[in-house]
Amino acid sequence: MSRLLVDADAIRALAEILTDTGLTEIEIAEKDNRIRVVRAAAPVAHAVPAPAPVAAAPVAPTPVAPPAAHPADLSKHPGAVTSPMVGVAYLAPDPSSPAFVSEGQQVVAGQTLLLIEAMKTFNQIKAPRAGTVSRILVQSGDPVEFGEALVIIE
Amino acid sequence: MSRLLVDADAIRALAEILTDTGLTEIEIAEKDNRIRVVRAAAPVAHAVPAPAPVAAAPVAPTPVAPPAAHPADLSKHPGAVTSPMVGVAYLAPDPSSPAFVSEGQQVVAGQTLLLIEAMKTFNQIKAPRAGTVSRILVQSGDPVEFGEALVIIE
Amino acid sequence: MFSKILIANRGEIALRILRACRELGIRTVAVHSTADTDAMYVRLADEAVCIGPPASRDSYLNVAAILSAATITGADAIHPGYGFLSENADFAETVEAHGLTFIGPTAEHIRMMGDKITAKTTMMALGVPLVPGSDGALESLEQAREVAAKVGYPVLIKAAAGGGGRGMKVAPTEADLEEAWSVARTEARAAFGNDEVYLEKYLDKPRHIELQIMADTHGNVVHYGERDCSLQRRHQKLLEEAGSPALTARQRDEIGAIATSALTKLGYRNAGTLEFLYQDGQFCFIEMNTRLQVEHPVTEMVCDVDLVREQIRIAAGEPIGYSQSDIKFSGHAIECRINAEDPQTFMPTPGTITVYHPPGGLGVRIDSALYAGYRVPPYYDSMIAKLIVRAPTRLEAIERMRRALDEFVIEGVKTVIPLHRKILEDPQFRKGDYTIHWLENFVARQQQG
Amino acid sequence: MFSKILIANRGEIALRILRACRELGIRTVAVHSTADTDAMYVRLADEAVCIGPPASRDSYLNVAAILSAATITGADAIHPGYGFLSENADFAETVEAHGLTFIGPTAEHIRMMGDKITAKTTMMALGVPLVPGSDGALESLEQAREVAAKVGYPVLIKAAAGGGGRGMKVAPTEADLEEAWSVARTEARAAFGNDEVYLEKYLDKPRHIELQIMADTHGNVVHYGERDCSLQRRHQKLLEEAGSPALTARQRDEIGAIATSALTKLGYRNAGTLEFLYQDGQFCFIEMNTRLQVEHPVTEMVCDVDLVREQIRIAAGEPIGYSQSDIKFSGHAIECRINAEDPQTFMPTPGTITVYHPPGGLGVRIDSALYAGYRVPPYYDSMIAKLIVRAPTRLEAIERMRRALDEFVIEGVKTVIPLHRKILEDPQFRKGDYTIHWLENFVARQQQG
Repeated sequence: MSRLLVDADAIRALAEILTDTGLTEIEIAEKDNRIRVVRAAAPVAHAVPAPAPVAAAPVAPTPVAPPAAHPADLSKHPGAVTSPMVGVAYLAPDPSSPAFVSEGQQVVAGQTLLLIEAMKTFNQIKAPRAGTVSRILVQSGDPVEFGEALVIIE
Repeated sequence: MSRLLVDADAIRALAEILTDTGLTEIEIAEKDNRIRVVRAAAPVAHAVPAPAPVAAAPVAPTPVAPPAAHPADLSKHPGAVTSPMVGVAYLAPDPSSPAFVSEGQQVVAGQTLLLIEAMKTFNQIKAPRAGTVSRILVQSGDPVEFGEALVIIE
Repeated sequence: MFSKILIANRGEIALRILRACRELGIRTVAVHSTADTDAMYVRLADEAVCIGPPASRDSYLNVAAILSAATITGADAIHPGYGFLSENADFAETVEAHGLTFIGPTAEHIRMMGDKITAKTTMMALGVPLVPGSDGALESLEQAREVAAKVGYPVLIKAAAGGGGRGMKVAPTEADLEEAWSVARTEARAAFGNDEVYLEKYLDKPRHIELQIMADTHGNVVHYGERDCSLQRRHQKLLEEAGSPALTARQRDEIGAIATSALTKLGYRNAGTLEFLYQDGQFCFIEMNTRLQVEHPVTEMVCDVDLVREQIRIAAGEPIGYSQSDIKFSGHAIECRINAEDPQTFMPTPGTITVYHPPGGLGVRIDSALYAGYRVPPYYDSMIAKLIVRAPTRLEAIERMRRALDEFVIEGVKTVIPLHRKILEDPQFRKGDYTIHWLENFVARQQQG
Repeated sequence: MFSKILIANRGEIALRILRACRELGIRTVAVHSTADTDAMYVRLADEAVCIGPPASRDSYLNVAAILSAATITGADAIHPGYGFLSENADFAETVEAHGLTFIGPTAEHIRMMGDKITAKTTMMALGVPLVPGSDGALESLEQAREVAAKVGYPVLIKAAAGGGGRGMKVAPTEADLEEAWSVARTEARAAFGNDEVYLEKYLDKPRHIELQIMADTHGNVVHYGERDCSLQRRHQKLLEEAGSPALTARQRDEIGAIATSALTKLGYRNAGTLEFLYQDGQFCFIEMNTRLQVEHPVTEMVCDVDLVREQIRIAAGEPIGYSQSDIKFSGHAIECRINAEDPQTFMPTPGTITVYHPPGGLGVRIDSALYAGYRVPPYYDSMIAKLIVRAPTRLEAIERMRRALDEFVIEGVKTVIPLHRKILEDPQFRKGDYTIHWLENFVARQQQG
């Protein structure tokens, strides 16, 4: 009998796929060859190590309502331009002027996207790189907090 | 039939992969050969999803010391005869008499194994079925609590 | 002083007693059923003994098992807590017969107060007011008129042999008396073959007010003021206050003096509570509890006293050591009982506590044996925590309780916390304007709403 | 009264302020760094604004960000807590310049007390005692003898131009004075080119005792007695008591009268703390903190006052509303600061709290923003909880603290709880017999042991 050939790399790769995909079993067969990997439901739970941090936190009776209500995870978007300060956003230099940029527009690095007013000072928020403005997430007069996504450039 | 060839290295390797990846089963087949390794969820200590129920309980600064210090899990032994009451165990009818039973002895169902004194009353603890007394877990004069394993009959 | 106390109870009150013992330097023995092996009071106790299976009758009501546990651990006293064996005179007697100290009254007094009729006649003889009315059966309608005029309308005509509401009629005014008299007598004759009736003042909007008493073995008796426990649902108290929003300090002093004088004459010992119905300035004794009460913390908060410590000290023979005038009432305290129940249907909700985060900060006290991961067993009472606050004024205490309830996180089982929130927002409650019927009506409105 | 307060702080003190606001019916704005997004005070606040990255200078010390947050949320007052911007006079000034109320003293008084020399000369002029000694440089050895005889030995001869311990000599008795005098002058001349020296009483075993003051904007000043904060390690307080085991009620009244009189003359406003070294019946002013103190809860517990509530009321222009004689001191309170530190090495131990179970029951208070699952960030102070107890007597408070510490479960990070347990068992501590040097020595003994 020939020694069975264990393809550890393949198994590890499959295990990774299990984790990534949330599957519980993978089986691969080629002619007489077959690989099957399984992860039982229960142990998967431990892969999410701590649901507690969220569950354990007391929930505010009045829901926490930051001044702006944009989904927080947009700030994690790879194309997000986030606010470097707390303040009020303005999309145009003054109410009678057109907006600095509009959705769908191409911008170059360094181009002004909007203003944030903080302590009576207007701070220009510039495009960190060239690209297309796919979304503008604030409106003129909106209060914004530190780290909040303002514009998505893709 | 030829003796089965055990590829220990392969199995060890697979077991290691199980541990590393958190998998519960790996099966490999090549032509007529097949290796399948499984690790049940429960014994995989780190896979137990919620250590909290135990961990969360405040630990007594003075360790909880029940009157008898026999391992609690012996009461779960299939052959365990457990105490039906709180009291004091006696292995013999009086100090000068021999013990009712000794380890290794065959007993029949209904045979007295020991006495539990509670409220000045001596209660006979009888063998629930025939078998061999494999272990006697208490000594004369030991305090015992409800549900505590006294004798193992196998 | 005792060196080791066995706590013949479970849950939060076992933990409460354990805390008092620990602060006094007394070792503790926890007894528990197999359902409570993982309970906090068991883990914190110096020693623990499993005394039986989950059913209370085989464990927490099992006198032989508890006494055996006391014997094998060498305990010298037993604290019964509340419920279970706490008002069982035979248990108290057996404990003492075994040479152990029962931390509570004598068996004789437990027995006396356990019989509600004896309790009332005893208290009346000792000068404690009952519901006013006729001294026994009425001779005539004219006598009924006289008595009714004296006690004031509305009045109740009740069959002397009665029970279950039969042969019982309310006369709201004098004009209704004759009809009530004849209907009650007719019903009484039909139901019991006896048309004797008596008359009592009808308390249409009473409060439940109770007085906390402590007596030592040296003839000293003091009271720690009243608790208002009117907020009840099916005779289960839900929220208690000290002091009562309805009483003045003078009224408290007066009923306190009557009660302490009565218990001095009786030769009572240890903690006790006199329960009254209270209406229009009148206290009407209904029963006496010869044990620690669930709601004792509100009294502790306003009197700065540890009642369990006092119980233990007194049981050990120490004198109270201070007089009535040393007991000061300061501020206002509220207790919310947190039950593992659906806040709408009151169905018990045993289960596993997945998240437990009690509130903290100034003036907040938690008496609870919960912890994250604890399984609330289905065998026992559904009360899983008591949240107590104290503040200089009642309104501040209400606001403190509201913010504490808002901080309280219990996940895994439903609790009555949402109901407490609503009660504390209610304008009538906030005015202190409620009777023993208020909560039932409030809950009914909530269920409709 | 304010309708919305911005809390310019984090952690337990942010939660403390939030609780006071909530009980007053005032809405709250929490500001936080990106490291504190999941903090309990953020979740419980009515509104929350992220003001910057983890580094304090870019978030909790970022005046512009905090004022912008106040502006966009429409807050009408800012409570600075302790630490961070709480004693920053410019911040207080800027807040007021923006039309918001700073809940604290005037910028002028913050600045005055922030300069330790000015603080001392001001207080001296207002009649507050300093460390006794010569009024400036000494003319001669004879004058040194005279002053030393007046203030009592041991004395310290210090270079007028000195610092860093150079040109500083202790004379334990009169016999040592001449040598100390000449050595100090020689050293002073060598080190600073100036042999002027002055003399102070040498406090070899002082306690750190501080006095809590509150002043309204109507000229009323009261004090809430003292705290003994002698248990310090590297100038970090670890355990505080109210009252001090060393003071009598009369001594408290005397220093209280001196302090309130001084602050009345000064026109001080809001909360403040006068810190003294205390030895042999003598109070020596060292500095004033123009803010709420970490250890304010022990005062609250014995005076039945909510100091944060008082700060807010006073900032809103309300008068104190009671006089000094209305403030009663009742019982004894102890605070243990629970730091996320190794109890032997004091290395900070940031990390995730896996289990959090605070103690409960009578007389126990927890001020903490912890919860199970919370990550203690590595950027800020290591204090994660304050455990405060109160009891009628100091010894009962000690026993209560011991049992509360025994119940306290914090897993996931090491804490100083084991050290507190040892302190509370120590016979010297239990006698109240300690100085500001005691804890350092105690810790050194523990580390050796």
